[in-house]
Amino acid sequence: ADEVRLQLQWVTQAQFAGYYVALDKGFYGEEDLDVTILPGGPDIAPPQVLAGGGADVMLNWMPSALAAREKGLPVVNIAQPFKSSGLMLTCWKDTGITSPADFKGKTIGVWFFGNEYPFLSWMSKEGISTDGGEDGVTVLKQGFNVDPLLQRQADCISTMTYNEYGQVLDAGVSEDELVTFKYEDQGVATLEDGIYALEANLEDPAFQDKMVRFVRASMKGWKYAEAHPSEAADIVLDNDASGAQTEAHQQRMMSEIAKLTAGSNGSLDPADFDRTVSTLLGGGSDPVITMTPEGAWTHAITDAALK
Amino acid sequence: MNTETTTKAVVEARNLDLVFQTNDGPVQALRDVNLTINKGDFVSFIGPSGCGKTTFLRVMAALEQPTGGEITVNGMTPDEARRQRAYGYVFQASGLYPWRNIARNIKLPLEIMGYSKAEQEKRVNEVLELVELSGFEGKYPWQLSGGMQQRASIARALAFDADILLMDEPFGALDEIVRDHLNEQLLKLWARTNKTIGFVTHSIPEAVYLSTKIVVMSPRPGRITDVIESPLPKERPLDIRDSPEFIEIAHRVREGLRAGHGDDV
Amino acid sequence: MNTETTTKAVVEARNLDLVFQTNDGPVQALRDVNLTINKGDFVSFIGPSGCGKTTFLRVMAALEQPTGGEITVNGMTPDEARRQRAYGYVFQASGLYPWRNIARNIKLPLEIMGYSKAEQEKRVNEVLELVELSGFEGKYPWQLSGGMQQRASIARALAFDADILLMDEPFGALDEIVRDHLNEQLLKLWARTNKTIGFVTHSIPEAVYLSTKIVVMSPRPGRITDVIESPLPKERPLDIRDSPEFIEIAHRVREGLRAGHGDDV
Amino acid sequence: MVMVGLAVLVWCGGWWLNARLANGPQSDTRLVQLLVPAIFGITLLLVWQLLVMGMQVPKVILPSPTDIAAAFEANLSKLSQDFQQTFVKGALSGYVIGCSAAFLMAIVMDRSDFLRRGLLPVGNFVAALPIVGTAPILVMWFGFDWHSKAAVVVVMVFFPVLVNTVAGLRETSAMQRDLMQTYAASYWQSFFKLRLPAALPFVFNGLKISTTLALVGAIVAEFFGSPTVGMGFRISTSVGQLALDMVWAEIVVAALAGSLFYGVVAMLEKMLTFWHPSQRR
Amino acid sequence: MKTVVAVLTVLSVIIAFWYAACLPMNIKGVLTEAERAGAEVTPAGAKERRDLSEFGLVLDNNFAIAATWAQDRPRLPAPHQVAVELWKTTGAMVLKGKMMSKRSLFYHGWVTLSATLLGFAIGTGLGILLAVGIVHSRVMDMSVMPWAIVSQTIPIIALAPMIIVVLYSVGVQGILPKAIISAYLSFFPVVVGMVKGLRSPDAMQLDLLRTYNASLNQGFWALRLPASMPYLFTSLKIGIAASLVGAIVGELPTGAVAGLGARLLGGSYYGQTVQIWSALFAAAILAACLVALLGVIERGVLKRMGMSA
Ligand SMILES: Nc1ncnc2c1ncn2[C@@H]1O[C@H](COP(=O)(O)OP(=O)(O)OP(=O)(O)O)[C@@H](O)[C@H]1O
Ligand SMILES: Nc1ncnc2c1ncn2[C@@H]1O[C@H](COP(=O)(O)OP(=O)(O)OP(=O)(O)O)[C@@H](O)[C@H]1O
Ligand SMILES: Cc1ncc(C[n+]2csc(CCO)c2C)c(N)n1
Ligand SMILES: [Mg+2]
Ligand SMILES: [Mg+2]
Repeated sequence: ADEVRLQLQWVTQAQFAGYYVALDKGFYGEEDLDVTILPGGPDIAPPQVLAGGGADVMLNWMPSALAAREKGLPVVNIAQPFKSSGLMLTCWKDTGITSPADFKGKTIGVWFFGNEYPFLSWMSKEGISTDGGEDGVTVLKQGFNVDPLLQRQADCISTMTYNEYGQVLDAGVSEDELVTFKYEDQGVATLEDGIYALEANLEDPAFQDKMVRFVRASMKGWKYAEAHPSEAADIVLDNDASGAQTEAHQQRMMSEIAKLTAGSNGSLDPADFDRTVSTLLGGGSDPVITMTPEGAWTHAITDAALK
Repeated sequence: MNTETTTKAVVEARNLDLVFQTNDGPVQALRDVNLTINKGDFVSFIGPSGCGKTTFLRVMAALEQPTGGEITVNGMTPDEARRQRAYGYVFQASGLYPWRNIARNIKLPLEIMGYSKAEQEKRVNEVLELVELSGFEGKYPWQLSGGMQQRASIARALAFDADILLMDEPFGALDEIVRDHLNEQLLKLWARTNKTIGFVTHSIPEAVYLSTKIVVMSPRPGRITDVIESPLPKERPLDIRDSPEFIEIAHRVREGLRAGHGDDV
Repeated sequence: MNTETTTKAVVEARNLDLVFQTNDGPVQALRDVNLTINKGDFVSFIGPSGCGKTTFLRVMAALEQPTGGEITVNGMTPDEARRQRAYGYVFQASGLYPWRNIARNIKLPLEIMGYSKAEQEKRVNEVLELVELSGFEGKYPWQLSGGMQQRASIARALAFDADILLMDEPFGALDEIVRDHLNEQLLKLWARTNKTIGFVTHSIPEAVYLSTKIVVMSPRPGRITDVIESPLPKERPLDIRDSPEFIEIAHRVREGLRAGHGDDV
Repeated sequence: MVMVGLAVLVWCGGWWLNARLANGPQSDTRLVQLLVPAIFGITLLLVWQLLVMGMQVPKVILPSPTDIAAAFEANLSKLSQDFQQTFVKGALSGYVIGCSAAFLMAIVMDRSDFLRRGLLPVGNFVAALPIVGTAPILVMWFGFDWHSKAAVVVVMVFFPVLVNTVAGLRETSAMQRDLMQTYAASYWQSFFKLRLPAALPFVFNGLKISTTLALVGAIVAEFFGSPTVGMGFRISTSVGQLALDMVWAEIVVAALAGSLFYGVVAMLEKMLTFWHPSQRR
Repeated sequence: MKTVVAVLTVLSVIIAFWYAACLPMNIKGVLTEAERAGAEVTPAGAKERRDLSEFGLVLDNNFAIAATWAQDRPRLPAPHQVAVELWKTTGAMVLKGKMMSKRSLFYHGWVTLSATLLGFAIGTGLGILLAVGIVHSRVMDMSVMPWAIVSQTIPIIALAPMIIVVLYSVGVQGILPKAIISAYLSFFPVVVGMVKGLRSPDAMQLDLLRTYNASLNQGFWALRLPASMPYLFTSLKIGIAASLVGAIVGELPTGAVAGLGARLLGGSYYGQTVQIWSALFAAAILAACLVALLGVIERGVLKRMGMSA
């Protein structure tokens, strides 16, 4: 069997259910693949792992992947199982925030690590400075939990629909205490969780073929997960070695994730790509990419896989 | 005990006992020690290692509590005497503080006892003169030879007005010539100041040369085996050591020592 | 230098100079030292602190390089002699390794020199007997008194077949009685083994009591001021020290010392 | 391949040069003592440069020293802002607070044998709490700005200084203490004139260890939440952007600042404990 | 005995303080929850309470005191909450016969421990080798020592992910990358201690060997090595604690799959403060055990060498 190492961009959770399902259900085996799933974590940059040869494919958010491309690491999107973005800002209602214009003078938690660009370009679109003060927002580099919101150290924090938002609710907060701003709704959404490989590798037909089979099996996994969310969550849980995840949390995450993958058959919609690029190019003073990237995606793999 | 001796006595020990509690059980360091030291005496303590010389000196200076018997110093307990700063104590090693230069080492007790700055200066100069260390006030202890360090530590003990000078093998680490020289000086100083001196030594000639009274001790348990009053005159040139009286006393001390020594070499 | 002296001479020093380079400039530790030591001699070195006694001993043992003059040991350079393991060296402090018991401390040189296990055992027992420490082989150094430690370190120097025994104030830290006893034993041992001994001391009686030849040194710079051949017989009971010859030699040594001493006490 | 060969050559050459210098007649001079480590460092950099170039290591894995130098130059103002935030505000203030608190605590423990017995084992236990666990908690408690970084530093430096100071205050010999007894000195007299000076070499031991801990602690704490400035912030975000040259530029700043900090404390030590055998020579 | 009493006293004071500290630390969260549940809280509204003093809030709402010790996600968990969590993830697991399950701290402790021990072995070995080199070669002494100090000013957590990626790329995975990070942290104290120890023989002891014409090698085994033992053990104790921290740091970026670091991160990720605290304590207990174990070995070795008085 051909070996494939997949680098995730976060710890084992239902966000990556499709791949675990494909592994667990033997879809990879059916394609004659021997897949190893490498969990990620804070400070692991999947493109770096790819560059070092530690993995064959990675999952990544497009801003981060395009930044890597500009930094001289030519990664290519070969499939896009996530149709829409799950990123949003979650704020306390009692801060009086009702629209982005109310952000002025507030403190907002943002994920960095290459994920800050959608936020920055959103703010520049709204004409709000991110350097603090009366007329700007004070930006915090948010950690990986929702404490800053719960402790009221921040008025708003970044959350994913499928994860952190649920954690806020789990903490006992009711939805009507909160105001949320989905990036999708604000028109600043960027593509998340695409499958990327190195351009150089893709020139090799054998590798291409391997990727075709990989994407086909993965998509099969995703569609299975969408159809059987609770079984998928259990599979994820079985694969979590840290023992930190809870059943309920993964169940809910799976059902939210299913909404994001729903519109995609795996093939990247060029319109989504263009929207992402224009969002990123509209970024503030320190843009993540400076020009429209060329050759950052291909349909070659998905076309073959989805035949 | 009649009134006359008590008025003159500086130190009075009666049936003194001291037992150390150690991990290996109790160690009797002093047993049934009786001794009277009068004002102006120069008393040497001699005896083999571990016989309790240091312990007795420390009891006098209230650095150790006896476990039995009585001791008075100037008619009060040693601890009261200590609080009245009655002692100058010179340890075997010089015990100078390495972070203070010689002058500031000598000033140490003066600072603690609250002498004025001017008075401190004056006394430091005086005692440095006395021990022939003028000119070295700015040096640090480790920059001086062993003999000089020892003299500085004597100067430190002399700088304030303690009546009783207790010296625990002050010259143990020095060579014979230097030692002779310091012995001579010590005698002169004693004659000049009329202090009462308690002096521990391992050297028979040194004990005989210096003392008006030699206390011979023996170990296990530490006790006094002999107290020899010296008939030598107060004025003692170095070559008194070749005189028959001297050799006679030295012989008596050696005999006393050997008797107490046993065979535990 | 006729052939006769050279064949008998164990150590021959001619116009030896040694200058240490220090931060404060050069220190002349030895100047123009001339000395012959014959086979079977017991040579004591005496002199005030810093006169170069230790340095000279170290030069003999090739632990220090002279900066001028010549020295031969058994007709070769000290370093060659060292490589042939001609020396037993006893330091001032006993220098036993605390992690080895007495027997293994004594075995140390034997292990290094590659003696067989059986031979090692044999020699350890022999020398322990010699220094009267049989029965203590299993003890660790800190379980012994200072005197016993010093004897163990002498045993260590005796265990292998070095002709030349160099001892640097081996008894400096011990009390007079113990010292007397060890002196007696050392003399016996010397008589029995016929080694050549170089011995540094601060004590005049010790030097006179032990030696066939007393080298008096003086400092700044270190040089030999007097070499006194002792007329005392080889057989020396302790009370020889009260004999007129003894006192006479002691007097000469003291005079020699004082002459060289100057006033830098 | 040529480059790799060259690297080996440079390494051998540097070593040979150092061997000559270190074993040469001038080896005790100040110049040589500075020169030798400098040559070693330069050799290391050269070898790094040659290997990266020779083996074509991607920039996103390991940038070359010249890349790092370029990034350093291009981002000087950013670097100095980060330095101020992390080192001056976070590390230094935490260091000062932590060391002073530990020092005062040590005095209290020195006065009470009971407290010393009770607190030292507990203290050792607390000191074993790994910083990666305490940092998020402290960020939660003290907020995202430098205060939480200072708190992390306080926790990190407290115990080394405490333990060393307590040990140092007990370092006086019985004889030195007895001397004070014969003078009937009060506690504070004997503290200032005897125990404190005698303890200084130990105290400085703790202070020196703490310098490197302080900086590392402040940086690490920023990984768990920070404002948008700071060395730890910059490192973690730059990794995400694959701006490895920037990461290394920050590491260079950290190494420089840490070494300098250490050097300053070591110099203070030299001045204040000139009398200690280890400083004399 | 005296020590035990003292420690227990100090511990009980600390625990009392800890309980007391829970009040102000947790009161705001408790009040918000209570308000949601319909309780009467003064003043009403989390926003109004945001800038009020915690102590005032405790006084005004003393009905909530008990709840500050029983929150689900407290800012500061009460001691018994940590203890219960520790028990649930250790002792209780053993009783259920699931000692090595993923929810057992024994399992995670073991994962961390194995990396710690491997890293410690590497670090100690490297440290000793370096120390031997430094003591015997002037060049190494002069050139390596300053850089060893500099190496410790580099924040390892910044390098850890890169080390792991670089090692990935040469095919090294699993326990070794973690062990290397832990070795990086532990080699320094060993070098420093060992250099000190190997240099501890005084001139006299060295001269003695010279008079025997002992070789460098003989001198090392007969003198320098045994003389360095007490120093070695002191630094080993520091080193093993550093190793543990290194292993934990190394676990964070490697996907935090398992190990105490993963528990810390997982706890932090999901705001499970009780879980963070129990993992923290588990790590500290593990460190204490390792140090104690080294202490026992030290006593044994030194005793066999006759060096413990
Ligand atoms: N603090 C102590 N604890 C237990 N035993 C002690 C203590 N101090 C002294 N001793 C014991 O008491 C006895 C007398 O000791 P002391 O120091 O007075 O002897 P010394 O005559 O001064 O001997 P040296 O000539 O060696 O100085 C010895 O056996 C010694 O071991
Ligand atoms: N390694 C050294 N470096 C510099 N100077 C030294 C060294 N060793 C000895 N000296 C100096 O050389 C002189 C002679 O020293 P040495 O140790 O030989 O004297 P000594 O006669 O043995 O004295 P003591 O009786 O005190 O042992 C002294 O002035 C000493 O300071
Ligand atoms: C250091 C770091 N920060 C943010 C992300 C982005 N990201 C991708 S998945 C995910 C979790 C959502 O619940 C987040 C935050 C990352 N990969 N690494
Ligand atoms: Mg004594
Ligand atoms: Mg000497």
